[in-house]
Amino acid sequence: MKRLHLERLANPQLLALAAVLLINWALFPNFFRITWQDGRLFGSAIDVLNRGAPVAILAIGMTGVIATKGVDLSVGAIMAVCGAVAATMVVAGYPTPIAVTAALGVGIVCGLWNGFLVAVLDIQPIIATLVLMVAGRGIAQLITEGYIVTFNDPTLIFIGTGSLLGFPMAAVIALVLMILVTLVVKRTAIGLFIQAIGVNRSAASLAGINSRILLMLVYGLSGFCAAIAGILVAADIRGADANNSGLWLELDAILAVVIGGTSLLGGKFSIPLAVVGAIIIQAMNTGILVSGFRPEFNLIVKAGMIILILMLQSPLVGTAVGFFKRDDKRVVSK
Amino acid sequence: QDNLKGLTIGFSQIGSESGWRAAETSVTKQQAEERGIDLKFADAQQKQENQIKAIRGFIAQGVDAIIVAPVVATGWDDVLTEAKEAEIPVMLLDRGVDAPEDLYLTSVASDQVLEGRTAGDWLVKEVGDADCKIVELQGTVGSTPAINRKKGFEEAIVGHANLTIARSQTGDFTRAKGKEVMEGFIKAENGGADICAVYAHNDDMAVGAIQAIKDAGLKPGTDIKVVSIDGVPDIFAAMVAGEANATVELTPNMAGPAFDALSAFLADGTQPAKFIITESKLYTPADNPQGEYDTRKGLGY
Amino acid sequence: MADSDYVLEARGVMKIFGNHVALDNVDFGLKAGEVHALLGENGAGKSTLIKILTGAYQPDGGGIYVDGTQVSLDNPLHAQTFGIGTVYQEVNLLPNRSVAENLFLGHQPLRFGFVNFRKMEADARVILKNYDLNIDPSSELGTHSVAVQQIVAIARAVQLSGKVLILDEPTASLDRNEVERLFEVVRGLKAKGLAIIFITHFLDQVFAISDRVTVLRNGKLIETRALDALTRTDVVRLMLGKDIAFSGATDVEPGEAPNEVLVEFKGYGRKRSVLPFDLTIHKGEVVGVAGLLGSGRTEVARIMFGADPADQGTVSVNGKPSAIRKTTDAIKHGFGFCPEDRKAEGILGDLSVRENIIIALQGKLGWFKALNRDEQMEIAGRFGESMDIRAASLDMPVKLLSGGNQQKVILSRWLATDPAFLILDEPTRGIDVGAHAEIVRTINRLRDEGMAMLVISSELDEVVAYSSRIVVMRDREMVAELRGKNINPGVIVQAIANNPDEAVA
Amino acid sequence: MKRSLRPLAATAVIFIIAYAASVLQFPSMLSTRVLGNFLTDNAFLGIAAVGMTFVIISGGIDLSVGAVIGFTGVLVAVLISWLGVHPLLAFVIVLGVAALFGAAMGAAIHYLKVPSFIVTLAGMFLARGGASVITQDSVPINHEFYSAISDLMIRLPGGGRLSFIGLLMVAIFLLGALLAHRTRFGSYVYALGGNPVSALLMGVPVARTTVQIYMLSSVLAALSGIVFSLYTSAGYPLAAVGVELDAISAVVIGGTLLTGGYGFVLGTFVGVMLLGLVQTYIIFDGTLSSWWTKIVIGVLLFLFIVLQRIIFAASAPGEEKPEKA
Ligand SMILES: Nc1ncnc2c1ncn2[C@@H]1O[C@H](COP(=O)(O)OP(=O)(O)OP(=O)(O)O)[C@@H](O)[C@H]1O
Ligand SMILES: Nc1ncnc2c1ncn2[C@@H]1O[C@H](COP(=O)(O)OP(=O)(O)OP(=O)(O)O)[C@@H](O)[C@H]1O
Ligand SMILES: [Mg+2]
Ligand SMILES: [Mg+2]
Repeated sequence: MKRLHLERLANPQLLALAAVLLINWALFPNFFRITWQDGRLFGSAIDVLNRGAPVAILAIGMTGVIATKGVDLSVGAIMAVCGAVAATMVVAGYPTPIAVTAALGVGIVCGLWNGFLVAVLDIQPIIATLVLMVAGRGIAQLITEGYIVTFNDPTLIFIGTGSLLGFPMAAVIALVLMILVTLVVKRTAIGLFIQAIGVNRSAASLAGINSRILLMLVYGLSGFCAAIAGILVAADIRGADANNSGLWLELDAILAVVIGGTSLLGGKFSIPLAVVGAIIIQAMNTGILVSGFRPEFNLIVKAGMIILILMLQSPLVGTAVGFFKRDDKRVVSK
Repeated sequence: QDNLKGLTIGFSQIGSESGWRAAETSVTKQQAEERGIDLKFADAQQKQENQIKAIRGFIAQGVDAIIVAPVVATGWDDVLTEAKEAEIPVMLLDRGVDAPEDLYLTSVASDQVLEGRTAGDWLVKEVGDADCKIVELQGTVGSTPAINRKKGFEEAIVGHANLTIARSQTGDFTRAKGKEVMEGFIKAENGGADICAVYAHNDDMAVGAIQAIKDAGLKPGTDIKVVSIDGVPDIFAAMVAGEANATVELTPNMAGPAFDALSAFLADGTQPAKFIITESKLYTPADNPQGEYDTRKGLGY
Repeated sequence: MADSDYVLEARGVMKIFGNHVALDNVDFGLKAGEVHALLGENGAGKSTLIKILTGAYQPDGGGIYVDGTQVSLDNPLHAQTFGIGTVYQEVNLLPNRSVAENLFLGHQPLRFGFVNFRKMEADARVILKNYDLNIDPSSELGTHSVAVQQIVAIARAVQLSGKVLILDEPTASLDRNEVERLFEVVRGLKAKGLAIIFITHFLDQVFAISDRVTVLRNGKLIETRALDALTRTDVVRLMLGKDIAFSGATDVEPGEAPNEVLVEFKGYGRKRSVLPFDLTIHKGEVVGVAGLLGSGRTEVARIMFGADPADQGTVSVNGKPSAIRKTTDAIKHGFGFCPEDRKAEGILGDLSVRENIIIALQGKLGWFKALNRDEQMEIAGRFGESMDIRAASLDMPVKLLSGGNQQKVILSRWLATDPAFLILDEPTRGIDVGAHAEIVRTINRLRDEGMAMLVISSELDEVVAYSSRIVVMRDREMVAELRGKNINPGVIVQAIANNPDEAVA
Repeated sequence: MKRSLRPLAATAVIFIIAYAASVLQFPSMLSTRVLGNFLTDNAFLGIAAVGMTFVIISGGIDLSVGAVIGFTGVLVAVLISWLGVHPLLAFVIVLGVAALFGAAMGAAIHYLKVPSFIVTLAGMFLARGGASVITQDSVPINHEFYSAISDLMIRLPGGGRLSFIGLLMVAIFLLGALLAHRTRFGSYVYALGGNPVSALLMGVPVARTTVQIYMLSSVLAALSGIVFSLYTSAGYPLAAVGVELDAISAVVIGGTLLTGGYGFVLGTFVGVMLLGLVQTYIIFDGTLSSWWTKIVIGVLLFLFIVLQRIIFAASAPGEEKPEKA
């Protein structure tokens, strides 16, 4: 039992996270200082969780999509649409639950639309979701008519900035979602089927897996996750900013999934590790913020980090630390 | 001004990246409508190449005049020459260009450096001799307003050793990033206790920063002063609540003066001033923020 | 030490995958002007040895010698420069490119630095003529059947082989005529002094053409011998390390009354694919399907299984009219289907052996009745045992298994669903004698247990061995149904060849 | 017609129909001016898209294109305006830098086995970041060589102009088509996209080819950056943001499969022209708000893809085609 634990800790994602956190700590010694303030935890490390939550949530949905050998470029735009829906509805006086439900519904519909293009019309995922990536932001602006729609609805604001047991709501929601989706995927056969589709869709279909419905479902989940992220982001700033909400976050989400070890070629995937990937990215961003680098260097620092993390994960380096690898010495049947 | 009635004018707008930009678009459309102009609107989605395409398209269509809100200052010589050859007058909005002056009729713009300086001057006066650690929320890295507003502000505080910019990061002109960056600053500066003022290159980032300050248990406007630029409705709302201290107005009505200049030019060939500078007015809570809020609310911000 | 009259030689070669020793200190020498058969059960290490001899894998120990000097082959291109041409086991060509380009990739004739397409296609036409293949060299390779692709792969390797030609199961998807053609070409090359390695599971073919034979078992070299001193039984014993009783034709009691009807197809067909056919399948019978390559056998299987839905005709299962529009419909009725192209449509390469075995059963159980890991292990272990699947672990990716073992995995996948009606398209392709006999035994056993089967095979002896009835296809049409005494290779060939003008290739 | 050529024909037919429909609504769209503008205004996109076509045919993707355009523009401008380097020498330098950059990305993709999506994403951050570290301002280029090139054009009757950069793009497309369809390198690119394992076993020099592909893409992106600097007489770190997505759309609309192995360089040309047509149409219409512009572009993108699908549903690559020997 203990040994398994050690092996877990040695996986490249957690190593990378530890490395990034250490660097942050070196650059900014107060990084881990956490205080209790106004009934919640307060500190840079908590910010990482809070700010990383939207990308983590996107990454949860994105993992499924990527496992089926797809990609969803539209999540950022869907965030904008759903944030806009929720905000305009509460401003128009609808009760918060209805507004939130409607926004989630819109997210699912957007996702299913992508799924339809991919699964039924057989359009390549990148281009199928590019359609909504381009048009979605326009739709969001259409809803807000170009304004930043601000609101003062306490429930919605609580979703964005409140806290539970001292932890930021956004982080709690991301965690709950991660556990739920992971459980559903692990406890049912859905995870296996998703992998099968990603590895070889025609073989999976011949083996009796209804790949169309499953693909629709996977894209629908991605849309749903994007909707949650969109609502969170809007609730956080108490306004739906159709122009900027979720801008380029699809790239961060994809990056998180890949850092989490899921191959863009489909197949095996891990949702918790994708969430770790999102946290790594956010730890990097927060590190840049608190360390006082000049902003011109942001992108270069980020690129350097990505290269470092990927080197850590690459099979080339992997063989060097192959000692830690788990699956080699398992059951030998004969 | 009746001579503009029925004219077709092409308007190449940068995009709709901020509330201010949206307001400029809607004010321009409004102004055109008042004058009976048929306005052809082209949104460039933040890309200069799209703006050049749009201007070329307007020329091919044979419009009567063109207005452009250039995304950057450089790179307009060729396309403006083309417009000149086609004898279509061009007017520039909210930013000048690095091109020979005979290539355009007039340029209606604010002085972005002055905006920054106005904000800085206000802060210098406000803090007096007290020490003041400032944090700065920059606009998008590399964008002209970010560069100029930073420059103007630094000009204003230079020589006042008690004012220092402790931290400066980009907030991409957005609320969400403004909030996130401010959160980071607060953690980095002793829970915010060391920060005396925040200077944001636009109001949206300031609004985000105000929320971050409140979340950290501090009082924006009192514990940390908030000064920013643009004059959008929400910053006046914040002033009403005592959470923002000053903003420098950037008027969204750039098209009005441009149309006036065009009208005069078409009527009797009057050459308008090459550079029409709009006012950069400072607003503080003393300037009836509620009233300002109400007048601006409907402008499309 | 071996003398250097070997053109290509492996000395003490080791290859280890993870903790599985695929090749253990293997010596292998190839002489000019000989055909050297490399034999062994599925997973014995034949393909691995080939990949090492051609630079596709690097050995973990030992060395490769060309004409007596040690070389290190970095990649297949490097091996090509020594005049080594290879046909790897699974067709490794580019389905997206033209036939001509596949023949010449890397060696296209150039003019002024640009590829000379006219010359390339003309040359291709000439080469393909040698194999009686009359196809358009500019057509996309992927539009052709596996057999055609196999011939193109052979032609390519022959073109590249100045010194050594390596053929890893080249005949698995060829029919008799094509095999004969290939042998002619091989004999010609041998006469020219080329050294040829030939891997196959067909012992007849081994005896027809080989001079010497090397046998591998479990990654170890068993023996290299001249073939004329050996009998078939000797070879089998060497391979398996024990004797097996190769079950010949099982007697099918002719007069026996058929069991109840299980599936009945009436006027079933699909435009541009298969002409309408009638076929009734009873419980506990095996219907063999014979026919030339491209006669439409695979299409029949796919239509029956709903992989390509029929657009005419009706089907009833257990007497009830049914609709089979998608594969899941078929599976609901208890159908199973092992496709012909195992790499593209059969295995889920990156998934484990275990997952590959339970996937169809899980598909049948649905999303929410998930088998847990222990149940999966139990099922996979059971079939791993009964089908004798050689895998280092049930958790290893199935793509790392040898071809024959992959086939067993797919068969297990369907047996796990306990099907009523199993469609097998070339189930014994690329399978060693032992496993071959085992699969034939399995088919017989399943039939006796009451399962209905439709088996497509190009091996007439084999079809005869297990079929209760044989339908013959020609030119996308079912042309004959043979029963009782008529179930023998001679009659089948006659039925196939009834109209010789239409015979393909 | 050859099966593989059909998507190309489809795209061309769609373009002609769409163009005809636009002309019916706005007759002035038929002018030589508009046609000349198609070439000039899309020159940089077209050149970058040629490189992208190779990458996508090989089964990869290059997200760094837009950033490389921005970076090279800045580098060229800085070399010329600040350091007084002659433009031609500056071009040689930036093309060299880009070649190294592309080679590094290709090597990372091949040897580290990291997906191209991620490597080029890091490349994008690096190039964009590099540009803004060099300078944050837009650096104007005032050099007689530059004005000479902008004056280099063929004037057509009706006010149209065939500019140097427009013609350069056409030339690059023709060269790209030759490279893709008529050389061994081209066949290796298709081989990698078709099946990398087979390609390796057939003796394709996979490592070298991968490196060359990304080198080609970066060099063409750099050339595109040079063209962009000619187009705007300046270098700007934020130039050409998101051009990679336009390039990918153009490539895919032009009938190239993102899964690799199938595609045409000239199809990409039609794809670029189609995108240009959409933009021109929107400008001529002139009534769309910012958000409707986005929606309309999205909808048109969707329509093109679906149209292509519908026309070619019956002949998608890989589908079996009855054929008798
Ligand atoms: N890349 C690999 N990684 C791990 N194991 C491998 C790999 N390639 C082959 N093996 C294992 O090595 C052993 C030898 O495989 P090989 O393909 O050489 O067998 P073979 O004799 O060609 O069998 P067949 O007749 O079925 O083709 C098998 O057990 C196989 O599972
Ligand atoms: N020698 C050949 N030349 C050209 N085309 C061929 C040849 N053999 C088969 N084909 C084509 O390949 C396709 C494959 O047919 P199909 O798979 O149904 O045949 P089959 O009877 O199952 O043969 P196989 O034994 O290869 O499985 C058919 O469309 C056929 O026209
Ligand atoms: Mg083998
Ligand atoms: Mg077949």
